[in-house]
Amino acid sequence: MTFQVLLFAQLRELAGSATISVSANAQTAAQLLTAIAEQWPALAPALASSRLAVNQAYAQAETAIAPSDELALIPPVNGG
Amino acid sequence: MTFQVLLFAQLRELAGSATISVSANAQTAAQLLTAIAEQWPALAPALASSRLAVNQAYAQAETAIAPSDELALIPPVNGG
Amino acid sequence: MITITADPLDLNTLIAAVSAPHCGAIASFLGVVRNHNQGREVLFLEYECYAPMVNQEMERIIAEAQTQWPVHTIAVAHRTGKLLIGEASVAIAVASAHRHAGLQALHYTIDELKKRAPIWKKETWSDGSSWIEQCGH
Amino acid sequence: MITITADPLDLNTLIAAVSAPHCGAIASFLGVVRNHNQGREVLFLEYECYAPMVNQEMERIIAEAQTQWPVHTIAVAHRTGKLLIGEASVAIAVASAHRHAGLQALHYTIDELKKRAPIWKKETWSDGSSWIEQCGH
Repeated sequence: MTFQVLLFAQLRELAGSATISVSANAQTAAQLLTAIAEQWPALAPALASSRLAVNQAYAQAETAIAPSDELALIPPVNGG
Repeated sequence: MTFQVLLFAQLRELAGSATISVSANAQTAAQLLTAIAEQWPALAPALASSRLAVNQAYAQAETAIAPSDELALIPPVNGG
Repeated sequence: MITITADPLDLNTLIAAVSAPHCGAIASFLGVVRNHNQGREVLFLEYECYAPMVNQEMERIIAEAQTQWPVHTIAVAHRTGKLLIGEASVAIAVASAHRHAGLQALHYTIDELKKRAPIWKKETWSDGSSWIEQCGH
Repeated sequence: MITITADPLDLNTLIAAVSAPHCGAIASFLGVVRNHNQGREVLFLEYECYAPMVNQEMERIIAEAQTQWPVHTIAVAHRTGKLLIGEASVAIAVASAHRHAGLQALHYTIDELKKRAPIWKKETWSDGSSWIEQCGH
């Protein structure tokens, strides 16, 4: 399965792109994060402090994912 | 000694005046309040819930007063 | 900065007065005349105050807030005279480097103003009028 | 009511949007770009956000605030793009019948926005630039 993942801020700059593709047999947020770490080593400086969002809500490790979901990596936020 | 005392809100309406004169041998805020109660019975409905201010600050019972002080009776406040 | 005025209040004027380049947070409060109070329909309010003591007491309250929390400037404006529903009776703006200090100082300033500032309001309803005691909210 | 915009924020617009005849208190907050942060002189900031999720997350935060305190309406506006010193990055207004609920809901809303809304700021100083982690203030 191929997942499209949105990137922002320092993650976007590290990848040089606002979206990455990840090919993985991932069923959960945690599995997808593991695949991202393997396939996108450039993201390493910020990946450990980032969270996955699934359909515009923060995911837990066991949150189920599918390629049709809107997936995003959220580095530490700093709005306001 | 004669003291001039400023009145506000319901106290002013009860007295029909924004200032009252009180003749008393009063040395403290508590003594002046006793004299006001005796000489201005019209104020009775609101006097017990009112505080004396001396020179624009709330007085304690033992706060010293003189006829030259700016004296005011402060009924329950309700600003904001 | 304390203002007592019969003119309409403008929160932006207070915010501009307290703003400073090192202040990242501006917390503010507007008290507005409601259309009912304690179950009765309010037509309008009249505010009366002992102006020089309001100034003194608010200076004390602001100094207390500035002692308790690291805030830069606190501005307070209170209106007097007749106010209609929806008009602002009080406006407060607090500028601080960080938000927690400003929000806490704001809360303290409005609470103490309500307890201590010599200001009185008389409510007029469809069936009468009265000086109002605080409802405790 | 949630607004994400590249245009300057206007607190009065938010206050007008939340006001209602039964609301006696309007608590509001402005976050403003400071001239320094963590010891360095800031020239300007750039805000980036994940707009649809900001909307969703702020809707959740507002619903949580309205569950915890009796408040009427909460409006939030956040600016994106390049901001100069003194410009407002975030504006929040809360209308309530009584002030304690509004002030507490305001404090909760800005705190949770800072923790959870997917918004990032990049600071540019005289000698470089970086995405900023929260300083905890």
